[in-house]
Amino acid sequence: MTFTADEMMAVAAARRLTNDNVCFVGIGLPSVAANLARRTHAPRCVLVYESGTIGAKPGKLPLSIGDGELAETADAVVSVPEMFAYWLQAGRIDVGFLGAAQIDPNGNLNSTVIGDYARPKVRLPGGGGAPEIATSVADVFVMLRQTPRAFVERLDFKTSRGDRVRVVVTDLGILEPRDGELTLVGVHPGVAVDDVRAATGWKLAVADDVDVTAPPTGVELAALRSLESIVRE
Amino acid sequence: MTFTADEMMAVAAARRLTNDNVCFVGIGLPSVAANLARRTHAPRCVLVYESGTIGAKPGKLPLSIGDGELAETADAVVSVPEMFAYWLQAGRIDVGFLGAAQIDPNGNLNSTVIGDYARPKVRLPGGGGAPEIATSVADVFVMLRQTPRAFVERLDFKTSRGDRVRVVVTDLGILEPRDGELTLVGVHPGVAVDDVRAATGWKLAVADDVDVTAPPTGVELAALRSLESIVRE
Amino acid sequence: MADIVTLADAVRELVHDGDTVALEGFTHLIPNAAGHELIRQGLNDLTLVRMTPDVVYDQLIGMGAARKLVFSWGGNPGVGSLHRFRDAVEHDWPAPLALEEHSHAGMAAAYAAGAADLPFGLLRGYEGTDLVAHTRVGTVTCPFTGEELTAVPALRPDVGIIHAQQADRKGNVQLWGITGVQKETVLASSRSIVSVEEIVDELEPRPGAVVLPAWVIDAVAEVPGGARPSYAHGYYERDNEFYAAWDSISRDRDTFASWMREHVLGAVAA
Amino acid sequence: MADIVTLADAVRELVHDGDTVALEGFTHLIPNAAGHELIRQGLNDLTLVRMTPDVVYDQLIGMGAARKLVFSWGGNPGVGSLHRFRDAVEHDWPAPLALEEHSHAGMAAAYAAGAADLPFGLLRGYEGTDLVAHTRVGTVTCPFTGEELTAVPALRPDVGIIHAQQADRKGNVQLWGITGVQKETVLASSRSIVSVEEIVDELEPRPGAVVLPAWVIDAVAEVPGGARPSYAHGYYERDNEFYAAWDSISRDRDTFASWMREHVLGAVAA
Repeated sequence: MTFTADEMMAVAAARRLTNDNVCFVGIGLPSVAANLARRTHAPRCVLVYESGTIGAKPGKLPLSIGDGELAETADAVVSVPEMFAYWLQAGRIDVGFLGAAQIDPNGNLNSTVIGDYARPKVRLPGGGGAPEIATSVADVFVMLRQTPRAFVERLDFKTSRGDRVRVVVTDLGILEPRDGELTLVGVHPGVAVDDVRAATGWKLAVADDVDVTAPPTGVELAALRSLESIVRE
Repeated sequence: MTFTADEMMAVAAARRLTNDNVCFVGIGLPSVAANLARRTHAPRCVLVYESGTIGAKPGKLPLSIGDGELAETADAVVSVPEMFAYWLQAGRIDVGFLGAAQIDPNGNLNSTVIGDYARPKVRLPGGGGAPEIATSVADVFVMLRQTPRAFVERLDFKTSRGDRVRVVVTDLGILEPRDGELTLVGVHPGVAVDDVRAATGWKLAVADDVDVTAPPTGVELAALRSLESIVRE
Repeated sequence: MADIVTLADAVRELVHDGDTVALEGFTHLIPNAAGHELIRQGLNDLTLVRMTPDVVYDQLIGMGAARKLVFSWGGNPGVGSLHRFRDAVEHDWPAPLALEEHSHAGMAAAYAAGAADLPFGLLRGYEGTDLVAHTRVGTVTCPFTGEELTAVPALRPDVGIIHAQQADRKGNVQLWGITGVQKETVLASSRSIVSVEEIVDELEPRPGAVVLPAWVIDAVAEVPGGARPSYAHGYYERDNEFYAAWDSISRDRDTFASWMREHVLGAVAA
Repeated sequence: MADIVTLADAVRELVHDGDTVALEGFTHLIPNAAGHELIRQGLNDLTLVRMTPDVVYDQLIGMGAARKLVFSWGGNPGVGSLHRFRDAVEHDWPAPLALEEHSHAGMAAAYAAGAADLPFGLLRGYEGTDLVAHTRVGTVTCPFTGEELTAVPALRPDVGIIHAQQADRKGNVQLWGITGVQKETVLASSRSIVSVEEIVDELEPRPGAVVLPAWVIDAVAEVPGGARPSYAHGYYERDNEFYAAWDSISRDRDTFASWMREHVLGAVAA
C-alpha cells in the first residue's frame, strides 16, 4: 500500500501514544495523530482540548479546537481558566503535542514571528497554549515538516522551551534529544539519513543505530484515511 | 396585633432592604429578615447564599445555607471558590448580614471565642464568611440580641472589622455609627432608652432624636409568621 | 484511574494514620459514611480539613481520631455548637486538638490553589482581624499596583473524600445541586475517594453538574445513603431532626460514646 | 440590571472611542454581529482584547478600529493566518497596531483576576520564553515556599461583549456548550453587552450551562445568527467554508475593503 510522507508522519506520531496517556491536543497534525491513536491501538487515550473539553471522543476530525462535537462527546467541559489552572498547570496531562514554524537543536519552538518581533517579516499566530504546555506536561511531542527554514540553529523568537520535548516527528523521520540535543534516531521508509541532514538547518547529530520506521499498516492507513475523509467541510 | 421582640427585630431589619439590593445572607435571623423583605416590599431583592446559590427564592425558610431548595430556586449555582472570588470579593454584593456573639462600639464583631483563643471559655463556630463579607460588601447590617455580654467595650477576639457596619438591629432598637461609634438612633415600641443602655456593656451614645420604630404592620407580621410556620422541621 | 471498591477497602488502602484528610461538603453531600469508616478503622493522628466541619467531624474529634483541624466554621448548622469540638478545644477531651483557623474565603482560595498546584491562594482577606495572629497567612505585593494582598498556603490534603450522586462503571463521577468545593478537594488531594449513591451504566448530563473523570480519582465506592443525615439532591432530604438531636446526644461524653458504639462502631462496614 | 435593547443602541450607549473592548468566544459563540456593529458605528482607537482573535478581529483591525491588540493566539482556526492582522503588524496598514501578547494560560489567569477584582493573576508561566521581554508580566514570591511565580496584570476591559444562546425577559443570560472565558469577560469588564440568539420567557436549565444574572449585565440584544460564521450550539453550525473563504477575501486590501463595504458597512444594523 502506498502512503504519503504526511501519512507516515501522522502514523509515527500516533504510535507514541498509549492507552494510559492524557493528551493535550491542538488542531492540525496533532489532532490527526491523537485521533488516529484512539481509533487504532490506544482507544482509551484521553484527549483534552484547550477549549475546555476533557475526554472528547469526536467522530469526525475537528476543524477547530472549539468544535461543538468536542463538547458533545466530552466527559466534562470546563471553563478555559479552569482548564489552564486546574488541569494543565496542575500537571494532570502527561502528553502535549506542539507544532511550530521553527525548532532549534534543543527543541525550543517559535510560533510567534519570523524576523524581528517589533517589525516582523512574518507575523505568525503566536504561542497560544504552547508556553505552558511545554513546561506543564511530562512529555512534549513535536510534529512539524522538516525543512532547513523550520529546523534552524537559532530561533527568531523563543515561544516555548524545549526541555520536555521527548520526540520530534517529521515527514522524514524521528528525532529525540540525546544529551539535550535533538538527534536523528529514525528515518521513514525510503528516506536516507542524508535527506534528513539536507532538510536540517544545523549540523544534525545522528544516532549510531538509526531505525527505519515501520511503514503504516493497512489498519493504520485505513483508519487515518477514514478519519481524514470525514473532516468537516 | 401583638408581636414579640424577635419579630420586631426581623421586621426592622427587613425594612432596610430594597428592590435594588443584592444581599449576602447567612442562616438564622438574617435569613428570616431577607426572606421577609422579599415577601413584602422588596420582592426583587437578590439573595445570595455562601453555598453558591445566586438569586435563590426559597418557598420555605432554609434551615441551612446549603438547603436543596436554594439550589432549585436559584438563578445560578456556582462553586464556593467562585462565590468568594468572583462575587463577594469583586464587590458585586451590596449588603451583607452578619450576626455575632460580641460586638464592640465600633461595630467590630466576635464569633470566634469567649475567653482566650488558645484555651477559650467558649469555643464558638468561628468566622466563616464574616471576615471578608465585612470588607467586601458596601453595607454591613448586623443583627443580634442586645445584652451586656454581647455588647462589650472590648471584644475577646476580633473576627471581622466594623468599618462598613451601617446599622445594628437588635431586639430592643436600632444603632447606627456616628463618627465611627455605634449610637442608639431608634427604640422599638415599648422599649425605653434606659432599657437599651442597661443592655449595653459600654456607655451607650444616644442620638438627640431617637425614633420609635413603627410596629410591624399586619402584612409584615402575617408574612413573617407564614414564613416561620413553614420552616422545615 | 478509579477502582470501584468497597468503602472499607478504599479507606484501608488510601488513608493512613497521621494523614491530612479533607471530607468536604457544604451542607449537601457530606461524606458521613466515609467518616464513620475512618472511625471504625481506628485511624488516628489525622489532620482534618474542612470549611464547615459539622456532625461527622464532631464524631471524629470526639472519638480521638484528629490531632489537628483546619477549618473556617465549625458548628451544627441551624442548631448551634458542636459539643465534641468544643470539649476538645476547651478541655482537651479526649485529646488536645490543634487548630488552624481560616475564613471561608481563605479556605476556598487555598483549595483552589491546591487544585491548580500553586503554592498559595491569593485574596483580599483577613485584614484587620485577630485571625492573622493565630493562623498561617502571609502577604504578597502586586508587581503592577504595589497593593499588598493576602496569601494563604495551598491546601494539599493527602486524601480528599467526597460523596456524589453517581458514578459510571469506569469510575467517572457526577454530582449536582450545591457542589461547593468538592471538585477542588479531589483535585487538590494526593489521593481521593468518592462514595456515591449509585453506580450507573451511563452518566446522564445534568444542569449544574460537576463531572470528575475517573482518571483523577483513586477509588469509587457505592454507598447508598452515604451522605445521611445530610442530603443527596435527587435522592433524599436532609434529616434535620437528627441534626437537632445531635445537640443532646453530643453534649455528654458518655451519651456520645454509647451512641457511637451503637450506631457507628457496631455498624457493618458499607 | 440589563436593559433589553437593539444591538445598535447597546453599542452606541456603552462603547466609546478609545475604550478597551473584549469580544470573547472560543471558536463557539463569537460575537461577530457585535463586532460588525462596532465597525458600522465607526468606533476607533480601541484596545481590543481576546485570547483567540479571529476573523471578526481581522475585520476590526483591517478597518482601522484598533490601536492595540491584547491577545494570545491570532489566527484563522484550521485555515492559517489573519492577513489583515499581519498587514497591520508587518506594514502598519491601515494603521500601526500595538501588541500586548500573552500565553493562553496568562490571558485566562488575567481574566479570572479581573473577574475577582484582584490586580493580578497568578500562574507558573512564560518562564524561559522571549515573551517575557515583550509583554507585561511580573513576578511574586510565595511567602511560604519562596517559589517565584509569574504575575499577569488583571484584565479589566471597559466593555465586555459576548454572544449567548438565550436571555429571559429580565435579561438573565444562559450559554452552553463550550463556554470558554465568557463568564470572566462579563465579570471583569466595567460594562457588558450580551447578544443572544433569542429571548425566551424562561431559561430552561441545561447541562453545562453558564448563567449570568441580569444584574451583572448592562445590555442584552436579541440578534439571531449573531455568532455567524461561528456557531451557536443547538442553533446552527460553524460556517467552515466562510472561514476558508476569508483567507482569499482578506489577502488583498482592496478585496477586503469592498467585501466589508458590501457585507458589513452596507448591512442593516441588527
